[in-house]
Amino acid sequence: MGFQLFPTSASANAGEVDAIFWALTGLSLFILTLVFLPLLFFAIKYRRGSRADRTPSKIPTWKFEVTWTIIPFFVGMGIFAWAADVYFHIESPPANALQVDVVGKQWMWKLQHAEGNREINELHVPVGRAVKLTMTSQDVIHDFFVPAFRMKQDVVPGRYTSEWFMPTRVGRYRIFCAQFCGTSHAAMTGWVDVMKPADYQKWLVTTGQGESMEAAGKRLFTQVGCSGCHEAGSKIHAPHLEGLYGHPVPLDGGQVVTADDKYIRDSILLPGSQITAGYQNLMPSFAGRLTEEEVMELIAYIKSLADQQPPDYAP
Amino acid sequence: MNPVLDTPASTAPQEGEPPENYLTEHTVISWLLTTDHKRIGILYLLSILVYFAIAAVAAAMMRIELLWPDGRLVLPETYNKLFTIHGVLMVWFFLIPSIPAVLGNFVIPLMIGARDVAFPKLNLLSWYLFMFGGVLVVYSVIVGGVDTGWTFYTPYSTTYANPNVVTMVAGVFVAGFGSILTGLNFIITIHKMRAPGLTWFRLPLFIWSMYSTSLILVLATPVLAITLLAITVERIWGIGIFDPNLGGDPVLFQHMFWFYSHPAVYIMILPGMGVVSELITCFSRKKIFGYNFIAFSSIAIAVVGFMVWGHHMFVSSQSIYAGMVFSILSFIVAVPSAIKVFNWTATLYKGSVSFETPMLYALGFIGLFTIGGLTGLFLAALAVDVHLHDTYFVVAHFHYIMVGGMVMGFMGGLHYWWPKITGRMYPEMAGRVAALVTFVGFNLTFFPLFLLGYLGQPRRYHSYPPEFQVFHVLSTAGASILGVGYLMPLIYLLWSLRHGKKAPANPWGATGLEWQTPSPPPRDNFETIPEVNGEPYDYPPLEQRTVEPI
Amino acid sequence: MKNGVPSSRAYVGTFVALMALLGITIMAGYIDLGVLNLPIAMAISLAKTLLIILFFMHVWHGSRLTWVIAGAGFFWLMLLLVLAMTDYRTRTPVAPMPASHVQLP
Amino acid sequence: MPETTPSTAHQFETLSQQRDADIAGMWIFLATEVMFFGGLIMCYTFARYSYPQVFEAASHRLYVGYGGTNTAILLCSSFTMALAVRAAQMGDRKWLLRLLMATIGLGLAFLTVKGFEYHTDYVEHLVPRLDFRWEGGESPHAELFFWLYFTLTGLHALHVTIGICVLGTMAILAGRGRIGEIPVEIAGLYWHFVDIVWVFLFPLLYLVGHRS
Repeated sequence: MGFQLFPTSASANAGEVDAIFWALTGLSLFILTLVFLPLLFFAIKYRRGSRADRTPSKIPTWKFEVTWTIIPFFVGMGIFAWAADVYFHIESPPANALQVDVVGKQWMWKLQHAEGNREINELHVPVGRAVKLTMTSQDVIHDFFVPAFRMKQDVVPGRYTSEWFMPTRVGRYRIFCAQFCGTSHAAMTGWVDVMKPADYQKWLVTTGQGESMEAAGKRLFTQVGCSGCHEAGSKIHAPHLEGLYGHPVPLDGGQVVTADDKYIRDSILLPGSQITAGYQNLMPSFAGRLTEEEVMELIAYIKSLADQQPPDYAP
Repeated sequence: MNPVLDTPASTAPQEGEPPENYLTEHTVISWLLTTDHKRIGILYLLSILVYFAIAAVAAAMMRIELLWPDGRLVLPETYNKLFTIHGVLMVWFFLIPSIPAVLGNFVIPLMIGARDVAFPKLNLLSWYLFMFGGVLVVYSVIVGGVDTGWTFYTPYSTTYANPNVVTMVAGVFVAGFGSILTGLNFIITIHKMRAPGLTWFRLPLFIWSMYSTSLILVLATPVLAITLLAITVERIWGIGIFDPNLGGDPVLFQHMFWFYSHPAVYIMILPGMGVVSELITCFSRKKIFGYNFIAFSSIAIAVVGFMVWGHHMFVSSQSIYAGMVFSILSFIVAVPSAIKVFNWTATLYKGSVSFETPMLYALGFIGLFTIGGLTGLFLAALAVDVHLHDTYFVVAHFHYIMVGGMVMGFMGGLHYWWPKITGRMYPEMAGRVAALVTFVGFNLTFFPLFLLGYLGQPRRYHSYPPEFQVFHVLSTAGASILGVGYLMPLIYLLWSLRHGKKAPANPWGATGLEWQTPSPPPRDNFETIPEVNGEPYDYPPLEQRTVEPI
Repeated sequence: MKNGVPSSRAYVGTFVALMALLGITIMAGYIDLGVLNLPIAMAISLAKTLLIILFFMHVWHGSRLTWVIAGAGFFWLMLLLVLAMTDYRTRTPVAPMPASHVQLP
Repeated sequence: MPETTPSTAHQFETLSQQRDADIAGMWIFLATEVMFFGGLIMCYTFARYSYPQVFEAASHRLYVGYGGTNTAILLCSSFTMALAVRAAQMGDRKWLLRLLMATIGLGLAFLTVKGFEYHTDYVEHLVPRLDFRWEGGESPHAELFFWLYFTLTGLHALHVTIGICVLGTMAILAGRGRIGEIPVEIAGLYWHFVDIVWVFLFPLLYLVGHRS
């Protein structure tokens, strides 16, 4: 790795973040000179016993005060606007991104590709494709941080957080856990391997012996008993899951929520919290019976039903 | 407030038997049950030195541990306990009490011409609460230590950390009430006990900054108290609002913790700014530039400081729109600090600047605090904070403000009022050397951490990738110099107690009521409460009068 | 007001008003006002609080300083509630950005 | 400092300066108490915003009868306390003692009503972690509501108990005729504050949504 003074910039966003960083460094140096030079000059010129002219100046002081209140204020707002714009861009994952699910657990990262490949503390991604990470934690708050991509997002238990990056250079870049999470917080590191697309496809095939998340979700759907109620032919009056993901769902309290990852996760683990309009609260809770990975696999399966037509509704 | 200083000898103590002052009575009981604000200030000074020593040892062990990438000095959990005790003791038992409880307690009544603080017994109770809290925290370290960091983030602190968390949290809870009562005492003292003629705009700027600090002490600390109480209830009762399995929100803890902890960093820096305002005017012999702007910027920092806590949570799954609100407010809160720095610099213009030790510390404060403040802008900018959050850049930023700013201010204030506190002068040359050594040691310790932070090394790591080792070695070298820089004052100030020259009432020729009473002052501060009728810092041009030879 | 001491009639009046407001708030609790239930309950509580502060706690004739301190506590609490709720009320997941917006380097 | 004619402490110049300082000091302490309870109100606001339905359902399991009588009791105690302060200001020792005892009595009544209510909540399995049972869908969220209920009302009951002890000492000193007007007024400020906290807790906990 050798000795570096500045981190490698290996993602589309890294350049924009570095630009703000350099602009702020320049502004800081300018303000430092604006403070240090007069400080030094006055300290020397007006040192005690020097024969400098000390007749009190007549210039009204409020003129200075107003200038060094207004100017820093507007410079600050300018930097805020620029950084907020880049931040909004950092926080909006593109629609066509590769989906990777991350589960943080005390002191290791478990990653799972949509195609089914599972990795521990390793993430293989093709260069030039946006990758969206959907993350949750099994215990405490962790933080998935890749300095080379200037990317960081806390991984909070009980909810999904997401971040995305577009790698632009092939290579191995370190993953750090950036939120203190216990004894081996420092050991919770890993590597992101950015590969050429061809090598990535080869890697997918050679290591992809496991079933895809969708397939695993479908298997779990019957194995755990969801199909008993939610399958098309079942007699029990339960909401159909075809064409559900991403569409609005009216709740019996009168609100309307969109069926995103959070909605489906809460419905699996806390069924009573959001009851669809026109249904009773019959569903048992699966909290404690499904691991975080299995919940993500079920969600992947339900996502795959998003574009199918529900059996008895006219399109 | 222009004291007539025509004859230098008039206020020097007569030879022969020294007049009775607040220090003459020497029984232990007279110290432990004192309600004299000056003695309570000294009690605080001795106790914060003990806590500073423990936390400094922890810091030294951490710096040695970080010399090697794989961390050879201590086990990982011991390192986690080290940075927790370093954080807790430094924040709550050194930085927050140091200037308010030591210098504030001693100097505020003297500065406003009062005989004591408004509630002397409450003042003594505050010290006992502070000590009881400190004992609880140190006890929790002895019986095994806590490894959650001084931030006690849930769910780690409530479900996964060892049970000592409850003892340490109880210690901070109790000490918190000590600081609430100190804040309450100061607000009432400043409102109700000013000398006749001492209107608000004739008050020294140290009083303005102590008033704003007390505002924060009083309004922010209770929220910390209830948050820590919630953690204790969740650990003991097994259920709580921060527990994600129950639908509680761990980020809610961060909201309530930082609602206190960001104003807390202003509790730490505002008194330092007050001291620097005093030092810059005294040692440049000139009325402060822009008195009103500096006074109101203290109040502005105190109020706006309550609205910016979200910048600690930009990447914590806080909504991006809330992030933008907090980012705008964080840029706005930086403006009053900029006003202060520019005003201090402008005060030197056409002054007559001398470079005694307090002035060196004040100039050091301005330099390092400006760097600390500017790096704060990096962390307030949303996109850059995504990269920099929880890295060594943040560690360097807040050490520049707390150690570079606050401790320099405390040292400057301690040297400036040392003659008034002890009646003895400290050795000037030794003081100047210590100030320079501290300045050099500090920069060598913490500037490399800015580079390390942008390179991406997260904080609270006991082992790190080998390519970062160079920065850690530089920083440890700097830490040893900084250690020397802090030991020197301890030695020569103790030495000065016995052998220092006798201090006259006004060794610096400064304006201010505290310099109109002999040093050390009598038990009731003033024979007769002084009358104030002039402008503050009314330094007549130097030529017309003589100043005691130092 | 006789020689600086409020008359007992003022206290009795305040007390009666407080009990009346208690009655109103309970009755309002049994009517379905939908989303208005909370604001009305809070408004009544605020009214009761003002009555107690101004009359029972003598702030009505108190100094300006006591007015400011009495108000400061509630103002700072509003700071905490309003700014923290800006986080919770706007926690909608960000809509995915159209793929075209992402420039390939 | 029980002295019949209050003299100024050595650090104050005049008695009125000392009185203003004591009153303003107490008001600042009350501001800190507002922020102290405010922290829990913040937790309540978050939880109620996140889980509106279950908060309404859980709140309906509490008895407005208990809550209402308790509010009435505290309002009466505030009334008697205000009259007690007035009696102290007029130097009427006999009435001061009677009104202080009345206020203490009402405070104890509040605690006993609270005790009965806690008992009924326990019998109905509403106490989190102590065999908590909830039929509706979201038992964890309901447990959160009752955690907030017990923490808020428990902390308030603790403050009522402290208030009763303070008033008790005042009554003893008044009995011996060694109490000035300022301490009684300060105890009154504290008691009125404790009443204000309940004035907000009652609708927030008992009257969520509307009752059938």
